[in-house]
Amino acid sequence: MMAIVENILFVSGEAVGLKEIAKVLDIPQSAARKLMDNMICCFDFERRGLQIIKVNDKYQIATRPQYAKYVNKFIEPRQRERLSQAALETLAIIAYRQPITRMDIEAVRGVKCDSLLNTLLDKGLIREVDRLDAPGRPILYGTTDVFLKHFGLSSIDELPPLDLNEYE
Amino acid sequence: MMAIVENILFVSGEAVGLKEIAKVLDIPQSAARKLMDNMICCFDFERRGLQIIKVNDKYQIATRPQYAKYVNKFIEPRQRERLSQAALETLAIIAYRQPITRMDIEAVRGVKCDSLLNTLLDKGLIREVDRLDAPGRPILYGTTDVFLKHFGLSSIDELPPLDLNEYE
Amino acid sequence: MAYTVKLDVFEGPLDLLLHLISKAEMDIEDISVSDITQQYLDYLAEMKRFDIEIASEFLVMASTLVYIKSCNLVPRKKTTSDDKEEYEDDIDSEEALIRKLIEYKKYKEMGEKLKDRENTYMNVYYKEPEYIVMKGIDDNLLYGLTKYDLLNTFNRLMLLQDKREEANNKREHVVKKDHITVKERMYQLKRLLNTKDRLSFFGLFEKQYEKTDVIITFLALLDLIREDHIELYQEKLFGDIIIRKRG
Repeated sequence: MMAIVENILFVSGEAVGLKEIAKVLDIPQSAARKLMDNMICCFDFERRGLQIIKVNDKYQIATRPQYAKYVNKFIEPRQRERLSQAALETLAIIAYRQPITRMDIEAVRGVKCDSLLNTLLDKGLIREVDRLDAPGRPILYGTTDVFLKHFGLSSIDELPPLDLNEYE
Repeated sequence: MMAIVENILFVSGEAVGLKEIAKVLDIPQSAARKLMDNMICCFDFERRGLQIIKVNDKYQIATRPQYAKYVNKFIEPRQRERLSQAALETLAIIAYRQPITRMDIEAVRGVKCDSLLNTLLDKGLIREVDRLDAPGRPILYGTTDVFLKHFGLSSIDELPPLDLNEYE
Repeated sequence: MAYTVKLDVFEGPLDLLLHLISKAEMDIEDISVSDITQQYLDYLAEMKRFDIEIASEFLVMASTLVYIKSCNLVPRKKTTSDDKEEYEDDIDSEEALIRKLIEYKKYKEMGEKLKDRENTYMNVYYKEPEYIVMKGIDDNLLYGLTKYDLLNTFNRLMLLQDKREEANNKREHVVKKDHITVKERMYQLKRLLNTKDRLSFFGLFEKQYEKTDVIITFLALLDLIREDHIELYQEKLFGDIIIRKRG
Protein backbone atom coordinates (compact mmCIF):
# COMPACT_ATOMS: atom_id res chain seq x y z
CA MET A 1 0.00 0.00 0.00
CA MET A 2 2.90 2.32 0.68
CA ALA A 3 4.01 1.74 -2.89
CA ILE A 4 0.60 2.87 -4.11
CA VAL A 5 0.77 6.00 -2.01
CA GLU A 6 4.29 6.66 -3.24
CA ASN A 7 3.00 6.50 -6.80
CA ILE A 8 0.13 8.83 -6.02
CA LEU A 9 2.23 11.39 -4.22
CA PHE A 10 4.72 11.29 -7.06
CA VAL A 11 2.07 11.86 -9.71
CA SER A 12 0.37 14.59 -7.71
CA GLY A 13 3.48 16.64 -7.04
CA GLU A 14 1.34 18.67 -4.69
CA ALA A 15 0.21 17.83 -1.18
CA VAL A 16 -2.48 15.13 -1.08
CA GLY A 17 -5.13 15.04 1.63
CA LEU A 18 -5.65 12.08 3.92
CA LYS A 19 -9.18 11.78 2.60
CA GLU A 20 -8.03 11.31 -0.97
CA ILE A 21 -5.45 8.74 0.05
CA ALA A 22 -8.06 6.81 2.03
CA LYS A 23 -10.42 6.92 -0.93
CA VAL A 24 -7.93 5.63 -3.47
CA LEU A 25 -6.85 2.81 -1.16
CA ASP A 26 -10.44 2.17 -0.10
CA ILE A 27 -9.56 2.12 3.59
CA PRO A 28 -10.86 4.18 6.55
CA GLN A 29 -9.16 7.49 7.18
CA SER A 30 -7.84 6.31 10.53
CA ALA A 31 -6.08 3.42 8.80
CA ALA A 32 -4.74 5.80 6.17
CA ARG A 33 -3.34 8.07 8.88
CA LYS A 34 -1.58 5.12 10.50
CA LEU A 35 -0.19 4.07 7.16
CA MET A 36 1.10 7.55 6.43
CA ASP A 37 2.76 7.90 9.84
CA ASN A 38 4.38 4.56 9.19
CA MET A 39 5.43 5.60 5.73
CA ILE A 40 7.12 8.79 6.97
CA CYS A 41 9.09 6.73 9.52
CA CYS A 42 9.91 4.11 6.93
CA PHE A 43 11.33 6.63 4.50
CA ASP A 44 13.45 8.13 7.25
CA PHE A 45 14.58 4.79 8.64
CA GLU A 46 15.57 3.45 5.23
CA ARG A 47 17.46 6.66 4.58
CA ARG A 48 15.64 7.18 1.37
CA GLY A 49 16.67 10.03 -0.85
CA LEU A 50 13.20 11.44 -0.76
CA GLN A 51 11.02 12.15 2.24
CA ILE A 52 7.32 12.37 2.95
CA ILE A 53 6.33 15.60 4.60
CA LYS A 54 3.10 16.16 6.47
CA VAL A 55 1.32 19.50 6.62
CA ASN A 56 -2.06 19.59 8.35
CA ASP A 57 -3.13 16.11 7.31
CA LYS A 58 -1.82 16.55 3.81
CA TYR A 59 1.14 14.63 2.52
CA GLN A 60 3.72 15.49 -0.07
CA ILE A 61 6.82 13.85 -1.41
CA ALA A 62 9.89 16.08 -1.33
CA THR A 63 13.65 16.17 -1.47
CA ARG A 64 15.71 16.18 1.68
CA PRO A 65 17.49 19.39 2.69
CA GLN A 66 20.85 17.65 3.04
CA TYR A 67 20.97 17.02 -0.69
CA ALA A 68 20.16 20.63 -1.58
CA LYS A 69 23.81 21.22 -2.47
CA TYR A 70 23.56 18.74 -5.35
CA VAL A 71 20.07 19.71 -6.37
CA ASN A 72 21.16 23.33 -6.62
CA LYS A 73 24.07 22.26 -8.75
CA PHE A 74 21.67 20.49 -11.05
CA ILE A 75 18.82 22.96 -11.33
CA GLU A 76 18.94 26.72 -11.34
CA PRO A 77 18.87 27.50 -7.62
CA ARG A 78 15.52 28.92 -6.73
CA GLN A 79 15.71 32.55 -5.84
CA ARG A 80 13.58 32.13 -2.81
CA GLU A 81 13.28 35.36 -0.94
CA ARG A 82 14.12 35.14 2.69
CA LEU A 83 11.82 36.86 5.10
CA SER A 84 12.99 40.00 6.88
CA GLN A 85 13.53 40.10 10.63
CA ALA A 86 10.39 42.20 10.97
CA ALA A 87 8.36 39.72 8.93
CA LEU A 88 9.62 36.78 11.02
CA GLU A 89 8.78 38.58 14.25
CA THR A 90 5.30 39.38 13.01
CA LEU A 91 4.80 35.79 11.86
CA ALA A 92 5.89 34.54 15.25
CA ILE A 93 3.33 36.76 16.96
CA ILE A 94 0.57 35.64 14.60
CA ALA A 95 1.57 31.98 14.87
CA TYR A 96 1.38 31.95 18.65
CA ARG A 97 -1.50 34.31 19.17
CA GLN A 98 -3.79 33.47 16.25
CA PRO A 99 -6.44 34.58 15.58
CA ILE A 100 -5.14 38.07 16.23
CA THR A 101 -5.98 41.59 15.04
CA ARG A 102 -3.55 44.05 13.51
CA MET A 103 -3.94 46.28 16.56
CA ASP A 104 -2.84 43.51 18.89
CA ILE A 105 0.17 42.68 16.71
CA GLU A 106 1.15 46.33 16.70
CA ALA A 107 0.74 46.51 20.47
CA VAL A 108 3.29 43.71 20.88
CA ARG A 109 5.78 45.05 18.35
CA GLY A 110 5.34 48.71 19.21
CA VAL A 111 5.28 49.67 15.51
CA LYS A 112 2.78 49.88 12.71
CA CYS A 113 2.66 46.86 10.47
CA ASP A 114 0.06 47.41 7.71
CA SER A 115 2.42 46.97 4.81
CA LEU A 116 4.13 44.03 6.46
CA LEU A 117 0.79 42.27 6.84
CA ASN A 118 0.04 42.91 3.19
CA THR A 119 3.36 41.34 2.21
CA LEU A 120 2.65 38.27 4.35
CA LEU A 121 -0.84 38.01 2.87
CA ASP A 122 0.60 38.28 -0.65
CA LYS A 123 3.05 35.50 0.08
CA GLY A 124 0.19 33.39 1.35
CA LEU A 125 1.86 32.91 4.73
CA ILE A 126 -1.08 34.37 6.62
CA ARG A 127 -4.74 34.80 5.85
CA GLU A 128 -7.82 36.51 7.13
CA VAL A 129 -9.47 33.86 9.27
CA ASP A 130 -12.36 35.82 10.69
CA ARG A 131 -13.53 39.19 11.90
CA LEU A 132 -13.59 40.21 15.53
CA ASP A 133 -17.04 40.85 16.93
CA ALA A 134 -16.12 44.37 17.99
CA PRO A 135 -16.60 47.90 16.64
CA GLY A 136 -15.13 48.20 13.15
CA ARG A 137 -15.14 44.40 12.91
CA PRO A 138 -11.34 44.20 12.68
CA ILE A 139 -9.78 41.38 10.66
CA LEU A 140 -8.38 38.42 12.57
CA TYR A 141 -5.24 36.95 11.05
CA GLY A 142 -3.97 33.38 11.19
CA THR A 143 -1.21 31.32 9.58
CA THR A 144 -1.67 29.10 6.51
CA ASP A 145 -0.40 25.76 5.24
CA VAL A 146 2.13 27.71 3.20
CA PHE A 147 3.47 29.00 6.51
CA LEU A 148 3.74 25.48 7.94
CA LYS A 149 5.52 24.23 4.83
CA HIS A 150 7.87 27.19 4.72
CA PHE A 151 9.09 26.37 8.20
CA GLY A 152 8.87 22.59 7.91
CA LEU A 153 6.07 22.21 10.43
CA SER A 154 3.41 19.54 10.07
CA SER A 155 0.96 21.43 12.26
CA ILE A 156 0.85 24.59 14.32
CA ASP A 157 1.18 22.51 17.50
CA GLU A 158 4.72 21.68 16.50
CA LEU A 159 5.88 25.19 17.30
CA PRO A 160 8.05 25.16 20.40
CA PRO A 161 5.99 26.24 23.39
CA LEU A 162 6.21 29.90 24.27
CA ASP A 163 6.29 30.39 28.01
CA LEU A 164 5.39 33.98 28.68
CA ASN A 165 4.93 33.38 32.37
CA GLU A 166 8.55 32.45 32.83
CA TYR A 167 9.45 35.92 34.04
CA GLU A 168 6.45 36.60 36.15
CA MET B 1 25.05 8.72 -3.85
CA MET B 2 21.88 6.95 -4.92
CA ALA B 3 19.97 9.27 -2.65
CA ILE B 4 21.50 12.23 -4.42
CA VAL B 5 20.53 10.85 -7.80
CA GLU B 6 17.03 10.12 -6.50
CA ASN B 7 16.71 13.77 -5.48
CA ILE B 8 17.97 14.96 -8.83
CA LEU B 9 15.72 12.72 -10.89
CA PHE B 10 12.82 13.75 -8.70
CA VAL B 11 13.23 17.50 -9.16
CA SER B 12 14.06 17.13 -12.82
CA GLY B 13 10.78 15.51 -13.76
CA GLU B 14 12.34 14.65 -17.11
CA ALA B 15 14.94 12.13 -18.15
CA VAL B 16 18.44 13.08 -17.03
CA GLY B 17 21.50 12.22 -19.09
CA LEU B 18 24.37 10.15 -17.76
CA LYS B 19 26.70 13.06 -18.40
CA GLU B 20 24.73 15.36 -16.15
CA ILE B 21 24.55 12.78 -13.38
CA ALA B 22 28.29 12.25 -13.56
CA LYS B 23 28.87 15.98 -13.42
CA VAL B 24 26.73 16.61 -10.36
CA LEU B 25 28.31 13.70 -8.49
CA ASP B 26 31.75 14.62 -9.79
CA ILE B 27 32.55 11.06 -10.86
CA PRO B 28 33.55 9.58 -14.24
CA GLN B 29 30.75 8.63 -16.59
CA SER B 30 31.66 4.98 -16.39
CA ALA B 31 31.20 5.06 -12.62
CA ALA B 32 27.93 6.90 -13.05
CA ARG B 33 26.70 4.19 -15.44
CA LYS B 34 27.58 1.52 -12.93
CA LEU B 35 25.81 3.42 -10.21
CA MET B 36 22.69 3.83 -12.30
CA ASP B 37 22.56 0.15 -13.25
CA ASN B 38 22.88 -0.62 -9.60
CA MET B 39 20.19 1.84 -8.70
CA ILE B 40 17.71 0.36 -11.14
CA CYS B 41 18.27 -3.10 -9.64
CA CYS B 42 18.09 -1.71 -6.13
CA PHE B 43 14.73 -0.05 -6.72
CA ASP B 44 13.38 -3.28 -8.17
CA PHE B 45 14.85 -5.49 -5.49
CA GLU B 46 13.52 -3.33 -2.67
CA ARG B 47 10.12 -3.32 -4.37
CA ARG B 48 9.98 0.42 -4.27
CA GLY B 49 6.82 2.14 -5.36
CA LEU B 50 8.71 4.10 -7.97
CA GLN B 51 11.14 2.78 -10.53
CA ILE B 52 14.10 4.12 -12.43
CA ILE B 53 13.77 3.72 -16.15
CA LYS B 54 16.60 3.96 -18.63
CA VAL B 55 16.09 5.28 -22.10
CA ASN B 56 19.11 5.83 -24.35
CA ASP B 57 21.53 6.57 -21.55
CA LYS B 58 19.03 8.86 -19.91
CA TYR B 59 17.40 8.06 -16.62
CA GLN B 60 14.04 8.96 -15.26
CA ILE B 61 12.08 8.25 -12.11
CA ALA B 62 8.59 6.99 -12.84
CA THR B 63 5.56 5.20 -11.47
CA ARG B 64 5.20 1.45 -11.92
CA PRO B 65 2.56 0.14 -14.30
CA GLN B 66 1.05 -2.20 -11.72
CA TYR B 67 -0.14 0.81 -9.75
CA ALA B 68 -1.74 2.52 -12.74
CA LYS B 69 -5.20 1.50 -11.56
CA TYR B 70 -4.78 3.53 -8.39
CA VAL B 71 -3.09 6.41 -10.12
CA ASN B 72 -6.04 6.65 -12.50
CA LYS B 73 -8.50 6.51 -9.64
CA PHE B 74 -6.63 9.34 -7.99
CA ILE B 75 -6.22 11.50 -11.03
CA GLU B 76 -9.66 11.19 -12.52
CA PRO B 77 -11.62 13.50 -10.25
CA ARG B 78 -8.86 16.10 -10.44
CA GLN B 79 -8.76 16.27 -14.18
CA ARG B 80 -12.41 16.84 -14.71
CA GLU B 81 -12.71 19.68 -17.09
CA ARG B 82 -15.49 21.78 -15.71
CA LEU B 83 -17.60 24.21 -17.59
CA SER B 84 -16.22 27.67 -16.93
CA GLN B 85 -18.34 30.22 -15.10
CA ALA B 86 -18.65 32.24 -18.30
CA ALA B 87 -19.81 29.20 -20.27
CA LEU B 88 -22.32 28.28 -17.59
CA GLU B 89 -23.71 31.82 -17.67
CA THR B 90 -24.10 31.72 -21.43
CA LEU B 91 -25.74 28.32 -21.24
CA ALA B 92 -28.20 29.53 -18.58
CA ILE B 93 -29.20 32.52 -20.71
CA ILE B 94 -29.77 30.34 -23.75
CA ALA B 95 -31.74 27.80 -21.72
CA TYR B 96 -34.15 30.36 -20.35
CA ARG B 97 -34.35 32.73 -23.28
CA GLN B 98 -34.17 30.42 -26.28
CA PRO B 99 -34.31 30.99 -29.18
CA ILE B 100 -31.91 33.87 -28.72
CA THR B 101 -29.34 35.69 -30.85
CA ARG B 102 -25.73 36.27 -29.94
CA MET B 103 -26.41 40.00 -29.65
CA ASP B 104 -29.12 39.42 -27.05
CA ILE B 105 -26.92 37.06 -25.04
CA GLU B 106 -24.18 39.65 -25.06
CA ALA B 107 -26.65 42.31 -23.93
CA VAL B 108 -27.45 40.24 -20.83
CA ARG B 109 -23.87 39.33 -19.98
CA GLY B 110 -22.42 42.69 -20.93
CA VAL B 111 -19.47 41.04 -22.68
CA LYS B 112 -18.72 39.42 -26.02
CA CYS B 113 -19.25 35.68 -26.23
CA ASP B 114 -18.37 34.41 -29.71
CA SER B 115 -15.80 31.90 -28.58
CA LEU B 116 -17.97 30.71 -25.71
CA LEU B 117 -20.79 29.96 -28.16
CA ASN B 118 -18.36 27.98 -30.29
CA THR B 119 -17.30 25.95 -27.26
CA LEU B 120 -20.90 25.19 -26.32
CA LEU B 121 -21.66 24.27 -29.95
CA ASP B 122 -18.62 21.98 -30.03
CA LYS B 123 -19.70 20.23 -26.85
CA GLY B 124 -23.13 19.69 -28.31
CA LEU B 125 -24.91 21.59 -25.55
CA ILE B 126 -26.42 24.22 -27.84
CA ARG B 127 -27.27 24.36 -31.52
CA GLU B 128 -28.38 26.73 -34.19
CA VAL B 129 -32.16 26.41 -34.22
CA ASP B 130 -33.14 29.10 -36.70
CA ARG B 131 -32.32 32.48 -38.16
CA LEU B 132 -33.96 35.69 -37.06
CA ASP B 133 -35.93 37.46 -39.75
CA ALA B 134 -33.97 40.65 -39.40
CA PRO B 135 -31.10 42.40 -41.20
CA GLY B 136 -28.06 40.11 -41.34
CA ARG B 137 -30.33 37.19 -40.46
CA PRO B 138 -28.60 36.48 -37.13
CA ILE B 139 -28.44 32.92 -35.82
CA LEU B 140 -30.89 31.91 -33.11
CA TYR B 141 -29.44 29.54 -30.53
CA GLY B 142 -31.20 26.91 -28.47
CA THR B 143 -30.32 23.97 -26.23
CA THR B 144 -29.96 20.37 -27.39
CA ASP B 145 -31.10 16.94 -26.22
CA VAL B 146 -27.66 16.39 -24.75
CA PHE B 147 -28.33 19.42 -22.61
CA LEU B 148 -31.72 18.10 -21.48
CA LYS B 149 -30.32 14.68 -20.71
CA HIS B 150 -27.57 15.99 -18.54
CA PHE B 151 -29.85 18.13 -16.45
CA GLY B 152 -32.41 15.34 -16.19
CA LEU B 153 -35.08 17.25 -18.05
CA SER B 154 -37.54 15.66 -20.41
CA SER B 155 -38.31 19.01 -21.98
CA ILE B 156 -37.19 22.58 -21.63
CA ASP B 157 -40.40 23.46 -19.78
CA GLU B 158 -39.11 21.46 -16.86
CA LEU B 159 -36.47 24.06 -16.02
CA PRO B 160 -37.10 25.54 -12.57
CA PRO B 161 -39.46 28.49 -13.05
CA LEU B 162 -38.08 31.99 -12.97
CA ASP B 163 -39.89 34.59 -10.97
CA LEU B 164 -39.15 37.57 -13.12
CA ASN B 165 -41.34 39.93 -11.11
CA GLU B 166 -38.84 39.70 -8.35
CA TYR B 167 -36.34 41.60 -10.42
CA GLU B 168 -38.56 44.20 -11.96
CA MET C 1 37.43 63.34 4.20
CA ALA C 2 34.03 61.84 4.02
CA TYR C 3 33.25 58.98 6.29
CA THR C 4 30.11 57.07 6.93
CA VAL C 5 28.74 55.75 10.14
CA LYS C 6 26.48 52.81 9.97
CA LEU C 7 23.57 52.94 12.34
CA ASP C 8 21.72 49.74 13.01
CA VAL C 9 18.15 49.76 11.86
CA PHE C 10 15.75 48.81 14.56
CA GLU C 11 12.33 47.36 14.13
CA GLY C 12 10.66 49.88 16.33
CA PRO C 13 11.32 51.35 19.76
CA LEU C 14 11.08 48.05 21.64
CA ASP C 15 13.75 46.58 19.41
CA LEU C 16 15.99 49.56 20.09
CA LEU C 17 15.38 49.32 23.84
CA LEU C 18 16.32 45.64 23.85
CA HIS C 19 19.51 46.53 22.02
CA LEU C 20 20.38 49.25 24.55
CA ILE C 21 19.66 46.90 27.44
CA SER C 22 21.90 44.18 26.06
CA LYS C 23 24.61 46.73 25.32
CA ALA C 24 24.46 47.91 28.92
CA GLU C 25 24.64 44.28 29.98
CA MET C 26 21.53 44.64 32.05
CA ASP C 27 18.76 42.15 32.63
CA ILE C 28 15.40 43.29 31.41
CA GLU C 29 14.01 42.94 34.91
CA ASP C 30 16.69 45.17 36.34
CA ILE C 31 16.52 48.00 33.87
CA SER C 32 16.69 51.45 35.23
CA VAL C 33 14.42 53.58 33.15
CA SER C 34 16.44 56.66 34.10
CA ASP C 35 19.62 55.21 32.60
CA ILE C 36 17.99 53.80 29.55
CA THR C 37 16.06 56.99 28.82
CA GLN C 38 19.23 59.01 28.33
CA GLN C 39 20.69 56.37 26.00
CA TYR C 40 17.47 56.19 24.07
CA LEU C 41 17.38 59.96 23.60
CA ASP C 42 21.06 59.97 22.63
CA TYR C 43 20.32 57.38 19.98
CA LEU C 44 17.48 59.42 18.53
CA ALA C 45 19.76 62.46 18.47
CA GLU C 46 22.32 60.41 16.60
CA MET C 47 19.71 59.33 14.08
CA LYS C 48 18.76 62.93 13.54
CA ARG C 49 22.39 63.87 13.01
CA PHE C 50 22.62 61.38 10.15
CA ASP C 51 19.35 62.52 8.68
CA ILE C 52 17.67 59.23 9.36
CA GLU C 53 13.96 59.61 9.43
CA ILE C 54 12.65 58.89 12.87
CA ALA C 55 9.32 57.12 12.86
CA SER C 56 6.66 58.52 15.14
CA GLU C 57 6.72 55.35 17.25
CA PHE C 58 10.24 56.16 18.39
CA LEU C 59 9.16 59.62 19.54
CA VAL C 60 6.15 58.24 21.37
CA MET C 61 8.46 55.85 23.23
CA ALA C 62 10.83 58.72 24.01
CA SER C 63 8.05 60.70 25.64
CA THR C 64 6.85 57.59 27.47
CA LEU C 65 10.32 57.02 28.88
CA VAL C 66 10.60 60.64 29.99
CA TYR C 67 7.16 60.38 31.55
CA ILE C 68 8.04 57.24 33.48
CA LYS C 69 11.29 58.84 34.57
CA SER C 70 9.47 61.92 35.85
CA CYS C 71 6.95 59.77 37.66
CA ASN C 72 9.77 58.10 39.50
CA LEU C 73 11.14 61.47 40.60
CA VAL C 74 7.92 62.90 41.97
CA PRO C 75 5.47 61.07 44.26
CA ARG C 76 3.08 59.02 42.15
CA LYS C 77 -0.33 60.38 41.51
CA LYS C 78 -2.97 57.99 42.68
CA THR C 79 -4.90 56.64 39.78
CA THR C 80 -8.46 55.54 40.08
CA SER C 81 -9.30 52.02 39.11
CA ASP C 82 -11.20 53.32 36.09
CA ASP C 83 -8.13 55.02 34.74
CA LYS C 84 -6.12 51.92 35.19
CA GLU C 85 -8.46 49.84 33.14
CA GLU C 86 -8.53 52.38 30.38
CA TYR C 87 -4.78 52.54 30.07
CA GLU C 88 -4.15 48.88 30.51
CA ASP C 89 -2.53 48.56 27.12
CA ASP C 90 -0.43 51.68 27.49
CA ILE C 91 2.96 51.76 29.00
CA ASP C 92 2.54 54.02 31.99
CA SER C 93 4.95 52.49 34.43
CA GLU C 94 8.32 50.84 34.56
CA GLU C 95 6.59 47.59 35.35
CA ALA C 96 4.37 47.78 32.28
CA LEU C 97 7.33 48.61 30.09
CA ILE C 98 9.31 45.66 31.40
CA ARG C 99 6.38 43.36 30.82
CA LYS C 100 6.10 44.61 27.29
CA LEU C 101 9.80 44.22 26.63
CA ILE C 102 9.81 40.67 27.93
CA GLU C 103 6.90 39.74 25.71
CA TYR C 104 8.43 41.39 22.68
CA LYS C 105 11.78 39.70 23.31
CA LYS C 106 10.07 36.31 23.34
CA TYR C 107 8.58 36.84 19.90
CA LYS C 108 11.80 38.30 18.60
CA GLU C 109 13.65 35.18 19.70
CA MET C 110 10.96 33.05 18.14
CA GLY C 111 11.49 34.99 14.93
CA GLU C 112 15.15 33.96 15.07
CA LYS C 113 14.16 30.33 15.52
CA LEU C 114 11.83 30.59 12.56
CA LYS C 115 14.72 31.97 10.56
CA ASP C 116 16.76 28.84 11.30
CA ARG C 117 13.89 26.68 10.22
CA GLU C 118 13.46 28.76 7.11
CA ASN C 119 17.10 28.24 6.21
CA THR C 120 16.70 24.48 6.52
CA TYR C 121 13.39 24.07 4.76
CA MET C 122 14.25 26.42 1.96
CA ASN C 123 16.29 23.50 0.74
CA VAL C 124 13.37 21.17 0.34
CA TYR C 125 12.24 20.80 -3.23
CA TYR C 126 9.03 19.53 -4.66
CA LYS C 127 8.21 18.38 -8.13
CA GLU C 128 5.70 19.56 -10.65
CA PRO C 129 2.50 17.53 -10.94
CA GLU C 130 2.59 14.92 -13.66
CA TYR C 131 0.50 15.88 -16.60
CA ILE C 132 -1.55 12.91 -17.59
CA VAL C 133 -4.09 13.23 -20.36
CA MET C 134 -7.24 11.33 -19.66
CA LYS C 135 -9.80 10.17 -22.14
CA GLY C 136 -13.47 11.02 -21.96
CA ILE C 137 -13.02 14.42 -20.43
CA ASP C 138 -16.17 15.69 -22.10
CA ASP C 139 -18.34 13.41 -20.00
CA ASN C 140 -17.16 15.33 -17.01
CA LEU C 141 -17.74 18.74 -18.46
CA LEU C 142 -21.00 19.24 -16.66
CA TYR C 143 -20.00 17.17 -13.64
CA GLY C 144 -21.99 18.18 -10.60
CA LEU C 145 -23.99 20.87 -12.34
CA THR C 146 -27.76 20.71 -11.89
CA LYS C 147 -30.67 22.60 -13.35
CA TYR C 148 -30.67 24.74 -10.24
CA ASP C 149 -27.19 25.93 -11.10
CA LEU C 150 -28.70 27.14 -14.35
CA LEU C 151 -31.50 28.90 -12.51
CA ASN C 152 -29.22 30.57 -10.00
CA THR C 153 -26.79 31.65 -12.66
CA PHE C 154 -29.56 33.15 -14.74
CA ASN C 155 -31.08 34.93 -11.74
CA ARG C 156 -27.74 36.42 -10.83
CA LEU C 157 -27.26 37.67 -14.38
CA MET C 158 -30.69 39.30 -14.39
CA LEU C 159 -29.84 41.15 -11.20
CA LEU C 160 -26.52 42.24 -12.64
CA GLN C 161 -28.19 43.46 -15.80
CA ASP C 162 -30.67 45.52 -13.81
CA LYS C 163 -27.87 47.10 -11.86
CA ARG C 164 -25.97 47.87 -15.02
CA GLU C 165 -29.00 49.49 -16.59
CA GLU C 166 -29.62 51.53 -13.48
CA ALA C 167 -26.06 52.77 -13.60
CA ASN C 168 -26.40 53.63 -17.28
CA ASN C 169 -29.57 55.62 -16.66
CA LYS C 170 -27.85 57.63 -13.98
CA ARG C 171 -24.98 58.40 -16.27
CA GLU C 172 -27.30 59.59 -19.02
CA HIS C 173 -28.99 61.93 -16.61
CA VAL C 174 -25.76 63.75 -15.93
CA VAL C 175 -24.96 64.20 -19.58
CA LYS C 176 -28.37 65.48 -20.48
CA LYS C 177 -28.12 68.73 -18.53
CA ASP C 178 -27.98 71.73 -20.83
CA HIS C 179 -25.54 74.50 -20.34
CA ILE C 180 -25.93 78.12 -21.21
CA THR C 181 -23.47 79.71 -23.58
CA VAL C 182 -20.88 82.33 -22.71
CA LYS C 183 -22.94 84.92 -24.61
CA GLU C 184 -26.06 84.13 -22.60
CA ARG C 185 -24.10 84.35 -19.38
CA MET C 186 -22.69 87.75 -20.41
CA TYR C 187 -26.20 89.02 -20.99
CA GLN C 188 -27.36 87.70 -17.61
CA LEU C 189 -24.43 89.36 -15.85
CA LYS C 190 -25.04 92.70 -17.56
CA ARG C 191 -28.64 92.63 -16.39
CA LEU C 192 -27.60 91.82 -12.85
CA LEU C 193 -25.15 94.72 -12.84
CA ASN C 194 -27.93 97.10 -13.85
CA THR C 195 -29.56 96.43 -10.51
CA LYS C 196 -26.42 96.07 -8.37
CA ASP C 197 -23.08 97.90 -8.42
CA ARG C 198 -21.09 95.03 -6.99
CA LEU C 199 -21.39 91.31 -7.39
CA SER C 200 -19.57 88.49 -5.67
CA PHE C 201 -18.22 85.82 -8.03
CA PHE C 202 -18.96 83.06 -5.55
CA GLY C 203 -22.43 84.51 -5.05
CA LEU C 204 -23.22 83.86 -8.69
CA PHE C 205 -23.60 80.15 -8.12
CA GLU C 206 -26.32 78.27 -6.45
CA LYS C 207 -25.66 75.66 -3.85
CA GLN C 208 -25.36 72.96 -6.48
CA TYR C 209 -23.33 73.93 -9.48
CA GLU C 210 -21.12 72.29 -12.00
CA LYS C 211 -17.61 72.96 -13.03
CA THR C 212 -18.77 73.95 -16.51
CA ASP C 213 -21.00 76.69 -15.03
CA VAL C 214 -18.02 78.17 -13.24
CA ILE C 215 -15.88 78.05 -16.37
CA ILE C 216 -18.57 79.65 -18.57
CA THR C 217 -19.15 82.39 -16.01
CA PHE C 218 -15.45 83.03 -15.77
CA LEU C 219 -15.13 83.26 -19.56
CA ALA C 220 -18.12 85.62 -19.65
CA LEU C 221 -16.42 87.85 -17.10
CA LEU C 222 -13.22 87.95 -19.16
CA ASP C 223 -15.24 89.03 -22.18
CA LEU C 224 -16.97 91.72 -20.16
CA ILE C 225 -13.59 93.08 -19.03
CA ARG C 226 -12.40 93.17 -22.59
CA GLU C 227 -15.46 95.17 -23.49
CA ASP C 228 -14.70 97.51 -20.57
CA HIS C 229 -18.04 96.85 -18.88
CA ILE C 230 -16.63 95.70 -15.57
CA GLU C 231 -13.58 95.58 -13.38
CA LEU C 232 -12.59 92.77 -11.06
CA TYR C 233 -10.60 92.69 -7.89
CA GLN C 234 -9.65 90.15 -5.34
CA GLU C 235 -8.75 90.82 -1.73
CA LYS C 236 -6.52 87.83 -1.33
CA LEU C 237 -5.21 84.88 -3.27
CA PHE C 238 -8.00 82.36 -3.97
CA GLY C 239 -10.45 84.76 -2.29
CA ASP C 240 -13.77 85.84 -3.70
CA ILE C 241 -13.70 87.94 -6.88
CA ILE C 242 -15.64 91.15 -6.61
CA ILE C 243 -17.23 92.32 -9.84
CA ARG C 244 -17.84 96.06 -10.20
CA LYS C 245 -19.61 97.90 -12.94
CA ARG C 246 -17.40 100.39 -14.73
CA GLY C 247 -18.11 103.99 -15.56
